[in-house]
Amino acid sequence: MSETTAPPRNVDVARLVEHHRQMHRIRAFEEAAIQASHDKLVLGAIHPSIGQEAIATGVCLNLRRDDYLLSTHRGHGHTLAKGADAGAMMCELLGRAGGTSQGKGGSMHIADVGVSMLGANGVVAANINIAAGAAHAIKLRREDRIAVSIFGDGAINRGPFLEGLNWTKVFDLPALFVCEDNGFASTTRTDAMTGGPGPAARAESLGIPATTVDGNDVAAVDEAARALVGEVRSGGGPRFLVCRTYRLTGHTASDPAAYRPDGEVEEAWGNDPIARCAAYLAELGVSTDDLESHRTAAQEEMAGVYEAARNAPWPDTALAYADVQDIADPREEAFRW
Amino acid sequence: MSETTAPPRNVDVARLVEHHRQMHRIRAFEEAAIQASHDKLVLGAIHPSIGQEAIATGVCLNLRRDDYLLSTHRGHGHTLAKGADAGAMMCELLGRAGGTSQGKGGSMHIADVGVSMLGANGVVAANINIAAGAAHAIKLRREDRIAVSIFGDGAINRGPFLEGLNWTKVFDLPALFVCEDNGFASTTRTDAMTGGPGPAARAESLGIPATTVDGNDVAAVDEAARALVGEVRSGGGPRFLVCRTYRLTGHTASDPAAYRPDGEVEEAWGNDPIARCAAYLAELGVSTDDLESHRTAAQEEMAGVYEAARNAPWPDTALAYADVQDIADPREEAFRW
Amino acid sequence: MVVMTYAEAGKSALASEMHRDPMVWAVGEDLGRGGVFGQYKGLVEEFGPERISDAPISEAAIMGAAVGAAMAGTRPVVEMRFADFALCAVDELINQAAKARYMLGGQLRVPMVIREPMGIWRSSAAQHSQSLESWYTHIPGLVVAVPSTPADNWGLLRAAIRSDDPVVYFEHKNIWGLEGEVDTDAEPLPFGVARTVREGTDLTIVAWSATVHVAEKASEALANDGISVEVIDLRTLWPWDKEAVFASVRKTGRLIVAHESVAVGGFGGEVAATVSEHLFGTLKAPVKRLGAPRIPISYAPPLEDEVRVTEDRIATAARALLA
Amino acid sequence: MVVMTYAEAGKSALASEMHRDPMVWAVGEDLGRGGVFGQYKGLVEEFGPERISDAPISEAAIMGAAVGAAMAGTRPVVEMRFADFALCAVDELINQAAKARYMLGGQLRVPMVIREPMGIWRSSAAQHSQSLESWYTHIPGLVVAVPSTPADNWGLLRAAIRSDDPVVYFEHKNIWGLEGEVDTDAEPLPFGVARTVREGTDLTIVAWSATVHVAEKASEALANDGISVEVIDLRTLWPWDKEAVFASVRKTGRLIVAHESVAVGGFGGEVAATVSEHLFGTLKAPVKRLGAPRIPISYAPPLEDEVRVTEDRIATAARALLA
Ligand SMILES: Cc1ncc(C[n+]2csc(CCOP(=O)(O)OP(=O)(O)O)c2C)c(N)n1
Ligand SMILES: Cc1ncc(C[n+]2csc(CCOP(=O)(O)OP(=O)(O)O)c2C)c(N)n1
Ligand SMILES: [Mg+2]
Ligand SMILES: [Mg+2]
Repeated sequence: MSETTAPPRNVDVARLVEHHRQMHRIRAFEEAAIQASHDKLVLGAIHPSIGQEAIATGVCLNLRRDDYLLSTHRGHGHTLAKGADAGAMMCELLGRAGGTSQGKGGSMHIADVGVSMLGANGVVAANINIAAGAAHAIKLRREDRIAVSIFGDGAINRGPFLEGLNWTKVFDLPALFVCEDNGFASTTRTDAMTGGPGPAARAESLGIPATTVDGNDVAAVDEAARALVGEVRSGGGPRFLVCRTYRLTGHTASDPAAYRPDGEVEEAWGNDPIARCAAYLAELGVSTDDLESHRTAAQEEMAGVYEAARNAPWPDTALAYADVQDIADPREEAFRW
Repeated sequence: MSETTAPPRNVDVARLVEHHRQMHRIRAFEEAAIQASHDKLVLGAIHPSIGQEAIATGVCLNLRRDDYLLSTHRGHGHTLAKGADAGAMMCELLGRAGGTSQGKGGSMHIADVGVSMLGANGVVAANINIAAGAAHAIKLRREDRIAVSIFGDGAINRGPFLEGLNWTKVFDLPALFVCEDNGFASTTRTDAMTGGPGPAARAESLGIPATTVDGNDVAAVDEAARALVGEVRSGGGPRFLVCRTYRLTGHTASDPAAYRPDGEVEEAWGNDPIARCAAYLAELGVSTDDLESHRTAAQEEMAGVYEAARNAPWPDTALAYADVQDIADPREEAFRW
Repeated sequence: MVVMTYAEAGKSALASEMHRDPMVWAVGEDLGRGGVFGQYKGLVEEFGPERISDAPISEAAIMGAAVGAAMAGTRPVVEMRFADFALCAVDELINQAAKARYMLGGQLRVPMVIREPMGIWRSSAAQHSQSLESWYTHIPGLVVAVPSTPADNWGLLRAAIRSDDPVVYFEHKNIWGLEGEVDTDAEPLPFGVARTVREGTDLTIVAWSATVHVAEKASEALANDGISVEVIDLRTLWPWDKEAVFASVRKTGRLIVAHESVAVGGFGGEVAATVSEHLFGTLKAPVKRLGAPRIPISYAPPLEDEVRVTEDRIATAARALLA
Repeated sequence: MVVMTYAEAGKSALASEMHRDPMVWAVGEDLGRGGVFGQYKGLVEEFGPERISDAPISEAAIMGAAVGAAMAGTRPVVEMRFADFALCAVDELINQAAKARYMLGGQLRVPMVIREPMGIWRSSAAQHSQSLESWYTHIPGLVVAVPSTPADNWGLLRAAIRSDDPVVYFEHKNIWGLEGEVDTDAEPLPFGVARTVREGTDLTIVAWSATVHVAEKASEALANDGISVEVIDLRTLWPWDKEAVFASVRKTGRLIVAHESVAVGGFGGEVAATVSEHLFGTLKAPVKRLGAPRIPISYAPPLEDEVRVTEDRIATAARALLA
């Protein structure tokens, strides 16, 4: 189990700038989504990824458009980083026409098959077996894409974690597992509910090499992900990446997170992945104006996206009966008088 | 992960003799059960434990009557070694009155709550969570008993393995897990379907110390089990024991096991735990007559047990409607004209 | 008589049983912080973390460990958080909890309560909105409770905790805040005894859980048209109070069974089939079932509304039945 | 026309679809050795271990991986070995496979077949004998097939594999050896089209899976008493052929629905409720449901027999209905 923490020596500034832009887009999207939730325009639960943006961009910048991605309830950032349209995503969160899934899935099922993002999931750890299966299909089809599953540290206590990882090892499949270790499973500290050393040790006990990185250091995530994606794509079998991070917001947009002692969150803000990336870029000579412009551009984009979504029409109610299955018309069954 | 293989130095001959007797009883019971199956007096599937007797006696001789035991589909030996009555067990296998469960459960659900044997199970790995819960109850009730779950090497690929082991670690429960590693999951070699080093490594990744022994060396199993049971009973938390063994019969009484190459089974007979124990006892000066008498006594006992069972009456059909639940009478619902 | 919410009633029912019997304990994710819907608030302070226990995200272990803990002499109350997540622990509930007493010929029992918050609750989408109560009525060994009021949640949860058999206990997420009077001196409610919510002579509406309140509203609207509706809340689906339903339908001659769950394969079919068989000839009109169309539940509010059994839909069906 | 067994029909249906479409593959425990009931014998030799794949004892992964593999463009056929074990993978089937197409607004589909050997089979006891087909009819997004003959197993399994939606496919363990004629040139069967097993005028019996044969025997016995019975095999429960059942009951005026599964909450309730509503006034007698009592299935043969819907029980119910 290797540890990567120090920023990599051979830095590609343009690439780091790209991360910085993208992380700001994710943050601004989440802030707009939280606003929409407070405005009661998003009724269902949303799970912001503020503080974890470096994992989304660090991993996804190393993926091709046709690489499959399966995510969790906290999937906005992953989906954006995979290349989904922010406007369509926001419409989905507001349940409007033009949503990525026509408003039928919402935040917890956000997906954009056009960029091979096969869905967030409302069931913790359920995406692990699905990703294993996508990787299985890749192997059967002799393709050179890979399948990626991103999940949290709470997910490692569910059976599918063992079954899905073992599956990819036994069938030698092109799968990358990414564990976002933010220390919490909703209101509970995961260390209190997790036996043994944690995710990496569990993956290795199943024969899957694991790497652990500072998930708030986008350069470190990028470097580790690049290496692992390369190994997986070249037929090396499954790999596991643990990213240590912290959730800077509540579990949901409506969670005050009172279960965290005073100061803990403030201190964690000192480790904000975006600020760290900015400081590093400044060191490398990128101007503060440029860096600031990434933030303002992202905020303007997402403000517009939110504005557009709130003005978008509701989906046609006929859609409620569409895409259930090819046979039988559900209208026949219900509310006949 | 410690390895124990050589026979222990400080041998208690009487104890080893007890193992020898008990192993013969288990073997004779299984042989009678197989006969009953061939005689079509047992219709359902039975899973003989011939070749694995040393694990049953080696573990159970270290348990108190009030220690809970949960077993698998291959549970006859464990149940006998825990102290259940062979006659009642055979009646259960034949589905007769006087069966341990009145003929309602049969082989795969063999149980004797009187000796705290809470049941074999027809669902692989299901007994792991149940044992974890029994251990949880022990802790809540501040008792000094322990809960033991015995399962096969195929069970380690099911989610409950991870969830149940993690549970006992997190709640620091008095649980002992015993994995009978016989190399097969019905017709499939488990190594082909198991990622990583195997059961012990998986247990340790969950924070549970694991010991691996030669499961055909009854003295080694006994010694390891004694140590682990002591640690668990004295509040040390969960422990894991891997016993390497081999299934000398087919998966079921009707499985010819053609999936095993010629010679493999013959060779494995050379490692018969009973023969090894006998040889060792002979070395220690126990007479061949005495050793032979254990076998004949066991065979006579089980022949009698089978004879009694085949002559036992069928259970009263009214029992079909008993012990469903306290409320409501199922007779009201069905077959009214 | 105390006024409390449906959630508070559940909480005090659990607390009173925990005071009464030291072997009662509750386990589930985040219970230490009061549970997702606050239905355990303050209990850990009162009973400590051993008896109000957090759990890893391990539904199969929560359910399976409860089975073992029940076999070993305690009375666990397991919290599944959403009925949808209980689908991660179906083997433990159906193959183990429901059958163990029987398979072992009565050598032991499995006294446990499985709390499953059910139903549609503001844009929770297809994996957080299901009502699957009918599944459990089909499984021998299980009791199925579906309380609709604070008083019933108080009375039925206590009965469930005292039951020596597993009880699948559905609380509806949309009525956690519903207030009502609770007689805290009352005995636990018996299983299988329906509640006549409102008496009437023209038509009987049988419902359960949150749909009872929809049926009540519909019957008020119908009263304005001079249609007299009797509303019956089954309270438990297994056992269910056939006699009460038969008696009412003998009087009214007409029956609507309304539930939030999908109509196809729903428990409304059981009620309709049973009444149609037993009161053949007595019925003045065919028994009408009202349930959700066979579609997953959408996230967008207008699509989500398409599956709802509303006051209007019940009233429309009632008028059609009487036309 | 070829004579083959129910098991052979399933095997050749799978083989023919695998020849037709390279994206079809099967996965489950012990398939490499032909499967527990021999229903995959020889296929690994023909198609290799990648397309007839063994699996670890990981039902959740078998089902969940199939969901992902279906989303990613293959057509997996998953073998659950016993319908009872599918209870270890219910989240994957209900929350994932059945809903994914809908939740994603039609962006993708989940073409997979879940083979679940069902039913009572010589003393297999409570965890290896269940018939839970009614559960899946209640879940939007799922097709439910229950073939009763070699010809239907041939025709329906091929249709299931070609379906772009998940199909829960129940084969009955007790009729693996049943022989029958199969037209191997025939097209796959459409879902939702019942088969009239036998024509009659006094009474209709609706059944599916192995119970069809019991109903057929009962109707022969009844014929000797001069009672003319029409037997209808639904073949698929979702969709189910209402029109065929209505047409038959319009003719006979009497209906028995018989199934091996538990009567309470069984699909017989859906059929009975639907017919009772739609043919109210046409029915000459109440619709009679025959299913198992609400008890787990015992191991001892005489106790196991207590739950069976036998030829005699069907005949007795029929005579009572006509009395
Ligand atoms: C099977 C299941 N159990 C419980 C839940 C409720 N739940 C939603 S998110 C969550 C916490 C997940 O923690 P983690 O996996 O660490 O992800 P994070 O929220 O920290 O990103 C829980 C318990 C669920 N969605 N699915
Ligand atoms: C959940 C589940 N899946 C599949 C089966 C079918 N089955 C019965 S025994 C067995 C093999 C078990 O292998 P192992 O755990 O190594 O025990 P062994 O038979 O070797 O003693 C299988 C697959 C089952 N009973 N339960
Ligand atoms: Mg977390
Ligand atoms: Mg084995």
